[in-house]
Amino acid sequence: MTVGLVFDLLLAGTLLWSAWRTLAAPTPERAVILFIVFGLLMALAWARLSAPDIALAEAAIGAGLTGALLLDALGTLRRRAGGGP
Amino acid sequence: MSTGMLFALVGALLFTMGAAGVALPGAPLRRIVAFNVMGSGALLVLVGLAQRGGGVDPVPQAMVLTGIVVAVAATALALALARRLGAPGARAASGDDD
Amino acid sequence: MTPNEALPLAVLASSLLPGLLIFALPEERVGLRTTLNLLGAVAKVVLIAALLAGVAAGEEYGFRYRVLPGLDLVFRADALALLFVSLSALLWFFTTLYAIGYLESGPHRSRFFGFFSLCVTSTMGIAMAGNLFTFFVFYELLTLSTFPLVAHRGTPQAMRGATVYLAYTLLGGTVLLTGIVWLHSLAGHTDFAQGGFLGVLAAHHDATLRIIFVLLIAGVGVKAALVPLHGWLPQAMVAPAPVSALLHAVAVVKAGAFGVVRIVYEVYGVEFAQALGLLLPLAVIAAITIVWGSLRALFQDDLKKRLAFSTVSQVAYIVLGVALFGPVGTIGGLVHLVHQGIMKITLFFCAGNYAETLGIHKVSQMDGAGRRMPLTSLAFTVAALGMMGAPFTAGAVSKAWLADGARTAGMDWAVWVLSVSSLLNAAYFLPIAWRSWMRPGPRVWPQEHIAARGWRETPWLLLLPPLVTALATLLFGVFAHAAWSPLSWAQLIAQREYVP
Amino acid sequence: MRRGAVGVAALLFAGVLIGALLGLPAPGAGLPPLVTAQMGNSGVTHPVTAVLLNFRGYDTLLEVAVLLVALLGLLAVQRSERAVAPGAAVEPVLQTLARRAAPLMVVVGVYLLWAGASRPGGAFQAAAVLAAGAVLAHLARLLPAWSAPRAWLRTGITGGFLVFLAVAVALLGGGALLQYPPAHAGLLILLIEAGLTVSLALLLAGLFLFLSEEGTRR
Amino acid sequence: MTDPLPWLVVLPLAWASVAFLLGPGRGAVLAAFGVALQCALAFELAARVQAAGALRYAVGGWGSPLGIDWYVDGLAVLMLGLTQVVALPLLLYARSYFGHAGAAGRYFWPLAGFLIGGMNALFVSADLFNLYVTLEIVGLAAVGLVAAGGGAAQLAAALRYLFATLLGSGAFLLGVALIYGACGTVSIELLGPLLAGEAPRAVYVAVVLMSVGLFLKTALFPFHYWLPPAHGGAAVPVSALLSALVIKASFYLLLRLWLDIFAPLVQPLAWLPAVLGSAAILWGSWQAVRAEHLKLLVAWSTVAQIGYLFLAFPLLATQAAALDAVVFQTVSHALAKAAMFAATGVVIHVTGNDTVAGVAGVAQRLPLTLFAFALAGVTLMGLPPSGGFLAKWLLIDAALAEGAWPLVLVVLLGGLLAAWYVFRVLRQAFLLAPPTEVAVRAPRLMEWSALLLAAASVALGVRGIELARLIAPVGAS
Repeated sequence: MTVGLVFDLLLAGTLLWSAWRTLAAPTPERAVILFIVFGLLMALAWARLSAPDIALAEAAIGAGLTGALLLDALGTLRRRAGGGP
Repeated sequence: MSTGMLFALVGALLFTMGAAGVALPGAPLRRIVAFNVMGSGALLVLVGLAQRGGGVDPVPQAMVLTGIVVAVAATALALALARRLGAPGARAASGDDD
Repeated sequence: MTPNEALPLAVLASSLLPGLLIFALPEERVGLRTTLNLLGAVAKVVLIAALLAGVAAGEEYGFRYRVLPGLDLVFRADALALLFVSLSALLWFFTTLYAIGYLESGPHRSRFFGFFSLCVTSTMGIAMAGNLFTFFVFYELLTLSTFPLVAHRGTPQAMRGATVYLAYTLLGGTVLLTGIVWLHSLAGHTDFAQGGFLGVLAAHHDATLRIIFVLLIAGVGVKAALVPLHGWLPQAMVAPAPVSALLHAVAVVKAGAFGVVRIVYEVYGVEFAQALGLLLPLAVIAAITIVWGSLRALFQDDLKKRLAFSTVSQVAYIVLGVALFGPVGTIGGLVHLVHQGIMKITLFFCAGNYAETLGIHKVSQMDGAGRRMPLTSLAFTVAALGMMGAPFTAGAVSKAWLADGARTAGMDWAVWVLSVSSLLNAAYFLPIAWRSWMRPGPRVWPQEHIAARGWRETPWLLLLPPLVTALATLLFGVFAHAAWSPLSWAQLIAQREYVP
Repeated sequence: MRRGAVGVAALLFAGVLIGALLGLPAPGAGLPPLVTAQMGNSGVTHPVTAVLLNFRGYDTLLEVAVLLVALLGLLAVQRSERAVAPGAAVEPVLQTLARRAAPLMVVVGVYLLWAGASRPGGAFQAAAVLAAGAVLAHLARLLPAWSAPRAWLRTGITGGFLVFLAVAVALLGGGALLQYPPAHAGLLILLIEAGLTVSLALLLAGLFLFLSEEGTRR
Repeated sequence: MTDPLPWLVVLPLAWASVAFLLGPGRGAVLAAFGVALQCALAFELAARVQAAGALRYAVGGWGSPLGIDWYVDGLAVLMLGLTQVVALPLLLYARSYFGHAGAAGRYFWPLAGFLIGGMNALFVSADLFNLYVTLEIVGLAAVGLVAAGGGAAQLAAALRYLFATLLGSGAFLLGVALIYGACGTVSIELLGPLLAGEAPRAVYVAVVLMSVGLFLKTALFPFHYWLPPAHGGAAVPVSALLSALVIKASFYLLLRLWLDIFAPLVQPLAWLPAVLGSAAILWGSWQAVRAEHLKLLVAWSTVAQIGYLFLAFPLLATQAAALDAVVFQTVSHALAKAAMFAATGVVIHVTGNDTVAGVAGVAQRLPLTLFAFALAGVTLMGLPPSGGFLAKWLLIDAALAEGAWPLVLVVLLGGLLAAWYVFRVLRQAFLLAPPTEVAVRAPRLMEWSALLLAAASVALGVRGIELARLIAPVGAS
């Protein structure tokens, strides 16, 4: 068993675990935070697949921009739910 | 098992989980997150499977770049809809066509 | 395109084009609309006269247009087609005159006359269809173009009648379509041929062909109002009188009866149909329809309803004639196609006159109508006598040939059916005549809409058409053997159908 | 009920899918040899960029269209009367950080754009970094949310796409759509990428800034 | 003249971008000119395909498998022509419509341009991944159009539609990934021989995934759940575009794949679409019969009419008429449904009432529009003479030749149900209504574009032989 494979297996496990936690998260806030973590793990996975271009894009777009969009939406929706009629 | 195959399998599972999350009723925000998980899974299968022999294949990598951008576009549109839907004024929004 | 190809199309166009133009006319252009209507009607009569002369001389008129590979629109103006075409064209002319008078100040006349013209165009298409595909196209077109006419008044009753009509005819169309497509997939084409085109199929198809026959006859039987598919006809009498004339004499039921003729003679071929054992059941159904329609007519107080059930009975005469194997029965059936049309349209014109002029809708209100409206009542009486088969009327000719046909075909029971029917006819028509001539009328007609002016008991546009058709009833009866009579033409057709 | 059904279906599907993946035979050579063989004609030296902007450049063209469509959809559902107002104060640390980071991100973006020709990077990554910079600036209240696409913004957003289209059409004269002559391929790709970087940055930032209600008031 | 093919893809994308550049609500004239030009281009292309057979075009000059290919056969050019021909009157209609409806039309023109461009790109593409991208353009543009300027119900419908379309394209994408992994290419041309032999199991999974994804996008029963609210709730020109064309795009792709590369794999499954299609016809028609709202009635009718497209699938392998039937149904439904939505829009605009009951008296007030509605109805019922009738005839003919009686019965029953819901509206329209005080005039442009489309759907029943020639295999006719 090489070090690379062990790392891959660990990464795969973490990836699945974070995805599961994301989807099963009790609150939207946790889901979004966990999704950002998931996105960063995806970037790692891309790097392991020798795809640095995708890793970059995933980190910037998949985790970064999507995460920001989700967070912002979350903030708005929560503010509405709190202060709305 | 090669790295490619391993991540292809992970991708398959991610797709399944995400698709189930989209198909199930729930808050729009969660379904949007689930859609992103699903998309990531499909893209992972694309590259992982192509590279299961160990080499590097730039063609699916380029496709995945396209896929990521498409996913963020769809996410933004979905969020725009979800936010307007959640807006207090949505039920009596002006500018209706009916 | 040769003249012989163009002529059938011109017959179609002579009502289609005016119809389309009329749709576009604003409501108040009465003069132009009337001109267009009459121009079309006259042009059609002239064109048909040319066709008649040609066909009698042995010319062939036809046109074929490819819709899809293996699917053609075919028009053929043969002797049989012309029988129906000339009947419809002549009656259309008079119905148009009548409708102009009848609807003088009513609403939506552009719409009415537009669909009216479409309706006649469809009838022409049905008559001249050269294959079942073409027949079906126009058969459904007829359904669609009559719906707005039946619904014309826009009242809830009118809508109910129109809906019932539609439900029956669309169901019938669906059944007919099934049969036609099935036949098409078996035989590869549906072109009519003298003596039929199915005799050449292998014997193992016989069972299938019997099923298809049932489908086809059920399909056209709806419009022909064969029992038990006749339920729409009495309901549709809510339509304005010219529309009733159209339904009962010019177009709809005639299209159904004509369909039976085409299917038996030119799809199956009368010999082949006889060999398959299909004619006897058809004759039985016709007989049941004849008796049932007459019986029901007996108990209707509503004048138009009584006439409607009478139509159910009379149209079945045509079917009976077709089902009697042998040329004599054929001639009887075919000639009745024309005679029934002329007599029945007279009756509906008259019923319309009674309703328009005096507000009479029921038989029980007829007392004294003869004295107030002698000309209308005269026409009515002549036509009613014709329906009973009284001597010197067209009806007598039909019934005589039908009875002869029944005897030559060895179906003596059909003679009894005809006799019973004649008695029943008398039983429901004579009281009407009796009441109108013999019973005293009220001093003041409670619902009089139109006052009499001198001898004109009602506007001449309403009076002329029934008088002319009543006269025709007598002429066709007295001069049945003249060269121009429907009887002679029917003999010509029968000769062509039976001599291979 | 429905949850359970979907769960069972998902398990079944996952099983079938994994079985199918494991049952795949060893892969053939695939496309990499072809890519390698044609790299010399692609005008760039980084294979992914060669695929993205040359071999399958048409995909990329349509992908930009997808982004435009998403932005249009987003604008179409926005209320037209969105007033942008300065929001509440924000911690000065974030502002300082943003002030420092913004120029750095511009530099990184330009670098990524230029690097794309020969190594990982390119228009999309560059644009993503620039857009991220804009988002950061917005969160630090240095950049207000966008209310409506003004003319300059519309020009910027569509400019890159139109340049791409124009190049694609111009190349029709010499051959097929988007058929770069090998001699000029590098230059044309750089031109397209430069245009795309600006437009994509604005588009990606727009997806955030048009939506954001941070600092907006109804 | 230069090759019309690339222009058909480039032109709509270009005018859509320029329309956006011009600003909100602008670009109507540009769009009309653009689509008119595209019509001419599509006809030119059809003439070329007719003369020389199917065309192959290597975008970027590389050719498959490295590059992306376009492939234009009779079917593709037919869809191209249909899309431009239906879009042109609808855009004219929309110009008048959004003149009244204000805010909803702000981004209509650029979105419609991208929608049409995406569909054109879809029709010609012969590359599975590229097809995925075109599907996304079409899907997102359609969602954007549905949502534009709407209230809560409309937004909810749009969101539901978005999730459906994303799920569909996600499944498609995974299928593409599996096929690339198994075969090493996404070029349809090269996949043909690869899939003809013994295919690995992953390919079967891919076929199922892509088919289900496309079923979902085409709204085949039971994946139709998103369609009625989306098509019933959108602005009228949008409903018309979506019902007439957008679902046909994904259907076209499905047909294309099933006829071509999937053919050896899906043979045992061919009855499945027919069963679902039958259910769609019966359920959709029944819902249309029961619908209270006019637009919802028309939308449910779309659910039903889609079903006919799938009925022919088990017959495609053996009966040449089956493909003709599909093509006639596609074209005539597109024309008729566009006309019907357009007419409905006029009725709602004038009466201010969108229920079936509110149609009373329309026969007097809007004869032209009602006529358009009725003509479109004739096509939907499959009565002669209309394109829908020919489709029905061909379908029954093919089914009878195979002895597939259940299909025949479904077709006939569907026709009767269609008559039921169409005449429900027509008979209501013929009822006399009390005269209204406020007279809203019907915009001429809207009335006439509805009539034009409806007349075209009927005329197809008389002059449809060109369509049959276009899709006939080379040398067959």
